[in-house]
Amino acid sequence: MSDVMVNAGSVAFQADGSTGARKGVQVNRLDGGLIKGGKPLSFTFDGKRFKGFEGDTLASALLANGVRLMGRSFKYHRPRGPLTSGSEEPNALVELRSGGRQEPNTRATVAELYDGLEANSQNCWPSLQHDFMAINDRFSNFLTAGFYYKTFMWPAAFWEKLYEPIIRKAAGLGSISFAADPDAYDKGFLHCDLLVIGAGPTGLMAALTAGRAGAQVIIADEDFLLGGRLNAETFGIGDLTGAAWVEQAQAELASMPNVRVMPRTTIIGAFDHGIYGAVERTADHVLAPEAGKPRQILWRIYSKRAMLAAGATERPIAFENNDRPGVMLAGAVRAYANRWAVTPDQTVAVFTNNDDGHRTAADLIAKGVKVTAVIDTRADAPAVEGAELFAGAQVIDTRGRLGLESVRLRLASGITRDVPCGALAVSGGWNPNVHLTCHQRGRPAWREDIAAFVPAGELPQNMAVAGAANGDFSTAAALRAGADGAVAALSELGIEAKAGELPEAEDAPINVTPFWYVKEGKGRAWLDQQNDVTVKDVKLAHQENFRSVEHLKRYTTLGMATDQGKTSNMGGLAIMAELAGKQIPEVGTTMFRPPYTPVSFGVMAGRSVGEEFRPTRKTPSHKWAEEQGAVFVEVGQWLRAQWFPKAGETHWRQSVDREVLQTRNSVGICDVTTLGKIDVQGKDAAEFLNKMYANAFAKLPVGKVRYGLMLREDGIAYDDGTAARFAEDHFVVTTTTANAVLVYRNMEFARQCLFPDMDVQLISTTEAWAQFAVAGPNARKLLQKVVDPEFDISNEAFPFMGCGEITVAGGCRARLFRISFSGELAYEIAVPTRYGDAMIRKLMEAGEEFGAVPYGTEALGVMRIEKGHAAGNELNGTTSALNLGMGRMVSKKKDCIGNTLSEREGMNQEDALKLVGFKPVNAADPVQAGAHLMNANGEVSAATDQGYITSAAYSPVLGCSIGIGFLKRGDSRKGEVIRAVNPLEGKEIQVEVVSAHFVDPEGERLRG
Amino acid sequence: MRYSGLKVIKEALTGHKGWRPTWRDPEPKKSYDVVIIGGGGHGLATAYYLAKNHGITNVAVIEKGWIGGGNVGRNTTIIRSNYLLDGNEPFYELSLKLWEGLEQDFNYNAMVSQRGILNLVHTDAQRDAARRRGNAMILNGSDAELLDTDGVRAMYPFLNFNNARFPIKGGLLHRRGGTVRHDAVAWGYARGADLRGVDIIQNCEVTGFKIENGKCLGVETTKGFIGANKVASCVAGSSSRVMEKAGMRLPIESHVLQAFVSEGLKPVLDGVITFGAGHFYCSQSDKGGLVFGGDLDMYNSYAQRGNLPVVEDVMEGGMALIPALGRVRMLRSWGGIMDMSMDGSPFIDKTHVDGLYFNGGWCYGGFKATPASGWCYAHLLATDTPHKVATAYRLDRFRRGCMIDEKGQGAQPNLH
Amino acid sequence: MIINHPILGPRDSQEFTYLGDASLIDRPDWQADNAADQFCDYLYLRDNPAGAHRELWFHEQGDRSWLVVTRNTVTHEILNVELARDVARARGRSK
Amino acid sequence: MGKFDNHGLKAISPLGGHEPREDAFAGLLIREVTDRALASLAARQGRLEAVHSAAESFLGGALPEPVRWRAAGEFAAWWMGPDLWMVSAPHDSHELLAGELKQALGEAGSVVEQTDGWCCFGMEGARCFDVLERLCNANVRAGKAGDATRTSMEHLGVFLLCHEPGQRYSVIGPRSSAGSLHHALVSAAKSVI
Repeated sequence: MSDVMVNAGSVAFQADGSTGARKGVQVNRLDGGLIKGGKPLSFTFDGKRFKGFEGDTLASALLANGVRLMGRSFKYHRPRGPLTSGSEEPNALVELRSGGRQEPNTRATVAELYDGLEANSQNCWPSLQHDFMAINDRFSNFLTAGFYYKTFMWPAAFWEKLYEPIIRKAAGLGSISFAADPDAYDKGFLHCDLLVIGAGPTGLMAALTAGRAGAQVIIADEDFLLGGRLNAETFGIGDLTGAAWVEQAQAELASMPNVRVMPRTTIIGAFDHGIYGAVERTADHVLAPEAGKPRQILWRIYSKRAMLAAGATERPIAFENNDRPGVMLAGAVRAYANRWAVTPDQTVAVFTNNDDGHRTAADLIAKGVKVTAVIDTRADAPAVEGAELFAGAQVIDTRGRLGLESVRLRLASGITRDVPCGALAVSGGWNPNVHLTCHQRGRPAWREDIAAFVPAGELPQNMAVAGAANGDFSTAAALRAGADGAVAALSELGIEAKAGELPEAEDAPINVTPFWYVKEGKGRAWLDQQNDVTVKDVKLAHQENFRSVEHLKRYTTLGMATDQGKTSNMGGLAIMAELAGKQIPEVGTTMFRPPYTPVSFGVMAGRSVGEEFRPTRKTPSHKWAEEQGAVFVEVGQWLRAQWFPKAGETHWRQSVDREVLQTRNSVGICDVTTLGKIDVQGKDAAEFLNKMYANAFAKLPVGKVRYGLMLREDGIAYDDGTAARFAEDHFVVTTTTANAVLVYRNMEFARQCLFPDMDVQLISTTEAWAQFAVAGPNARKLLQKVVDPEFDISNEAFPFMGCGEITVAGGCRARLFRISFSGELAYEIAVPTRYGDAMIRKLMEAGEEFGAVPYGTEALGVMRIEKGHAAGNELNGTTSALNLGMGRMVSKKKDCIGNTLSEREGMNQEDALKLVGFKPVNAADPVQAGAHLMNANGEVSAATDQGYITSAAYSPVLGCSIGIGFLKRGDSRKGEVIRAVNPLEGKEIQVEVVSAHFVDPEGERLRG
Repeated sequence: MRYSGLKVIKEALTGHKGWRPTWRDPEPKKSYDVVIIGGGGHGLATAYYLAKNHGITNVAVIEKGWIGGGNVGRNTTIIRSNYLLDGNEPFYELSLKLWEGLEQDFNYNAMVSQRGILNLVHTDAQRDAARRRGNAMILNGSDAELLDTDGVRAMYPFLNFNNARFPIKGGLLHRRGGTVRHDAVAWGYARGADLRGVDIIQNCEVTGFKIENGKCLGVETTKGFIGANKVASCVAGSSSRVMEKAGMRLPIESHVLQAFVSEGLKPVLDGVITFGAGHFYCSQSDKGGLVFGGDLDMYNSYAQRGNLPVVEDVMEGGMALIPALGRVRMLRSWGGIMDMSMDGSPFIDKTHVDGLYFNGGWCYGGFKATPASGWCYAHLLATDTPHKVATAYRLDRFRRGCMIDEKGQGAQPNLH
Repeated sequence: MIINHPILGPRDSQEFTYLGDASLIDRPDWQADNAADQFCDYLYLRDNPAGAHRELWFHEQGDRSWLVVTRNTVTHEILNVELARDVARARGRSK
Repeated sequence: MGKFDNHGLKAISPLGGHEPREDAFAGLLIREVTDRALASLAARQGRLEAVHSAAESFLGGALPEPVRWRAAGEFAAWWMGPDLWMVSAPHDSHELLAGELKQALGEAGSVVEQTDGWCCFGMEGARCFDVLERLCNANVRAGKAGDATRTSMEHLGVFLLCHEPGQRYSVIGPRSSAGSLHHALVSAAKSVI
């Protein structure tokens, strides 16, 4: 009793986590540690200023300043302090930084302290100390696992209107600022013989062994300090302290050019065939990255062999009110004391079921911290010096509002006893970090002697596991496993390595006796501290038959918090096993999936952000078009001029109408480089194209171009273009802009897989030639000024659908095609791309006397609709040659891709859709693409749907809006008036079914 | 036992002793009228509607593992009725209508939440296609609105309107679309079916069919032979594996689709956004996690996991659309096995074997289809005629040339 | 995944474009009596095995070779990689 | 950039300038290269031997093996795929390289002008490894002089030719995306240096 009195003062002093802060002193900073001599740093938490040292984490610095309260839990908003000193932390989550750099849910236990660090508590209001939502804790009995599945159902409308908005507001943890992240991120690729995951004693020994053998080695650790537990323990290696040995090892590794040491680097996932994802935090430990330098880097590591040396994670014991700030894992308390020279409080008690817990007591005592009790669940617990031991005892409850004040024990004798303490160091044993072994097909196996799961089953290809991650917990065992593991891995690669002499190190067993939770007490005992999952919840899940591990997890949310259950899954599993009367291994484990710890969107995106999200392809005339003030549009990856506004034009339609009319009345020029171009050569080139196109090409004369339609094997039309024959064994094929890659891929498939003995060679030349359409009645006159005189391009010498190789501008090689998309007398002329910019300038100059205009994709679209040419909107992947009105083009006399299946009955019904044109009955009505077609009378419904309009535009030539599209039996309904309905935008107009060839249906102009 | 707020309060005050198993774990009987293979969403829904709509309760649902462990528990929880083609839209509209009354119907709160789904549009051609689709939706009794850039900005001002590689030109908004707590759907149907007498048999794998002169008599399982008048396969993801035991080859490939969830965040996204140009879609769960996904991994796979390139591709899309996500962390990824069919549309049909029925080929549209799939499959099983909104989902449609190809990609499953 | 290209050695599968079952090489004869049925089976039906699967990959970001990769669809282990052109010839395809 | 406007048309570089672009960093120079003419050379069916011998006499050196490139005098060639090579020569003296090559090969090979299908960036300096490992998955640190690797950088397919490991490389990508490729190289350099 007197104990309590004596300590009441110190407890009160600690109770409000910020008292120390106000005094501005690091009340809980001890001597020694690895940060001694570290540069002093200043930082703020919830606006209060604190001091810490270089080498601190936010958590260690706050603890040093007497701050235990760092967060609130998800559901009940219970006060929480750090449970751990590592990345498995469930409780101490804060919002780090502010503005575009605000970073929610950051674990204070791994946030490296830097000068000027700004952190704020999250998921609490109005303040961390006084959180309104803590009211939930009062109603916890109603808010048990899955309660929400059983209520909020009446009245139905209330879910979205009332219940859900409240739940959504209350839910979530941290918040984002909604400002764009100002930092840069990067990606990279690394290759190695051996990837060592984790730089504790095991990993370091493995890296040394492999490095000395000359192998290419990468060793990565999530911590900013190499050494793993060696930094947290007092025992040495050989005649050095653990930390000194680490320094020595690190120095040797640094001296090896074949070894890459990567601190602050988390291996996030084990992917197929030895590929690992790694996130390196290059600038999270500074205020802001240098300009241009990345905040984080995603590395894709290609490894021939990998060794998982990720150590182990300590697990807690569940007991009533085991979640108060100050209740921590014993190994973490030890780490804070030995590495960071910090104790969570001046009085500490220890609760353990294994010898490891005793180390915490011993180390704290050695540092002058008062250890008020060592509570060991084992009746045969070893003796302790300098602290009272309660063997066979249990902690049955705790006290303290915002921080631990005392714990209540049930002694072996059966009597209870209150022990004052501002911190309780709990150890329930250690779980090997098997996570990465499970990312593919590994399924851990139970090892009784350490009461934990160890890696088993099919590990990722070429991965081995060593040290604590494999259940070998002693330092000596770790060193040995690291060395031997490296030797074994390298020998598989034919690299000889030697384990060599290993230094002396502690080799003590941990003697754990499984103890999962204290059965006594009616209150709540926490398993998952972040999601507020208690022992009671697991029992309820069992009662309601959510008994498989996955059901347990999904029903209670156990292990689904930001820590992915690293400290909680095991306890839940053990309790479920007990309730089901099974052994733990029979219950199984939940799947561990990537990432090992959460990774930012930013780093996964790397440099592919904003305008650089995907590459941009520019046409040869881009620079010139910019000078003309062209408006550009994305067409796939291409940027194309959409129209060329002239001074005084206030609406895009004015520009487009002008471009169309001037082209049809005189001449216009358009950059059509984006069309795919494939060069096809070989003795069988013609026969090959016969297979590729639905129509015949074998007999196409040299010097001629032919329109071609390509089908998929299922008989659907998927691309069209032209093929120009330059020689018996040489064609140049064009594809649509969108399908250039696909057509090339399909041609290679046919060439290599279907007709492997055909003599045909393919290569893309899309980018090699700058190609311009010159269209309009004056097209020839214009070109005659540019084409070198020795080439006769008169109608007789160079008729419609002719092609040839010529020269322009005094000797520049070029290709001329007399083809027309606009329906006018038109040519396409191609020059090597580097001359494209000069060529468009030359063409415009030559066209001046005719008032030549450049036209963009809009005018191009208008003119092709006026001519009824099918394009992307018509070749939409569901339309056949028959639908397009090209049924007769599909040759039945030869084999070609798609002709057999195009004959299926479903694709040849008499009411099939046919491509036709539409004119508004009232010329003022706009025809809209996407409108559906209905008969003149009768209901408007899906059942009476007659088809749809695919493309529409205002035709300045016809002076009204026009459209083309697919109509049932369309070809036989010319002249019929039907309705184009657009309920989406509340529009309905009458249209007349007409031929899709609005302009020059006989095609006299293009032959002229 | 009926669930209600009152019941929750009563149990809270009496130590939660009254809660009973959500479903029983019976031993299988010798035979049933109908044996449904697969305890996923569709299988459990089928059992539920067989009992509720058709009074057929002598039914077993046999599940290889634990119920709801397949795609119903591995999806991004989106529900919608925004299809284009006649063969599909009436079916998905029925499904959405069923979702709208589901919780009151099976007395389980699956958190059906119609906060809207927005398909972004980036080009004029996409707007034309969106208009055609939106009109098809309305003509089929669904809802749709066509938004311009400002309309999208008003809903989600934090999307990238400044330096986007593919500028947002508008979007097709489907207000009745939304999300559902996926696991609860399986549990709710299981509970509803169980209460009506259906046997749910977990950890029982089908090892073969007993087929004699063209008639299916039952299934061989790891718990012995179970006789049945009708056997209904409903194992999307494993369809080929199961039907192969009946000697069938299917127009289906199995592909892996990854999905992701971020750490919990205070409200960011109210509805669902799909960013076609960047292969990214995203919503936010009631718990606060951003639930997002993108493309298939593209190769055939039965492994419920994917690889890094697609993870990067998806999150690149996320950053391209919402630059404010830079510091948000992805917490967990998982993979589901998709029955990718040859035209991207499903099958609910009899097979050439008398008494053997098939439901599958859901691609990644299976979750939203759950109620209608169960409804129509139950109708087919009970009446031996296809339900009127599912008449197109026949296995012989490719032979007939009657594909239902929403995306127009042809016979390449991984592109649907 | 890593695909061990017969000419180039190990390459990241990200450089490749996937098509599907290698049976797509066996395009039927258009003049066969039951050509329509053969083409339907060819184009639409799949074994879709859980286990070894012969499949077509195109090295689009590489040397433009079509490969036949034999891969286990359950473990993703790659058992064999061949040039599709060689496979096609071995299966009797010519012109 | 060379004098390849031997007619009325003045050329511009892939990045759109009249002079090649240069970006200098400590230990790395990124230089736009515009003075090479390119032509692809594919062997006709069954004519591989003929192509090899004809090419050898034309180039003054044998065609390279898979994944390799080789320079012989003013000519150079790299392997692009089975029975397929890219040949390069100085643009000033060989603007019509494709024609010359076709002359030399006749019926044995298919030749296609590729000069302007590509853009090329030279990378020179001690930081090549550090920058390249941020850009592509090729194992550059294990590379040898004469390697010609097809790989991708920032979603773009490129050829990476190694002149001197760690010191000198050519990155050859699609011409229309020169700007994006250049941006990738420069931002990777900034990120490292």
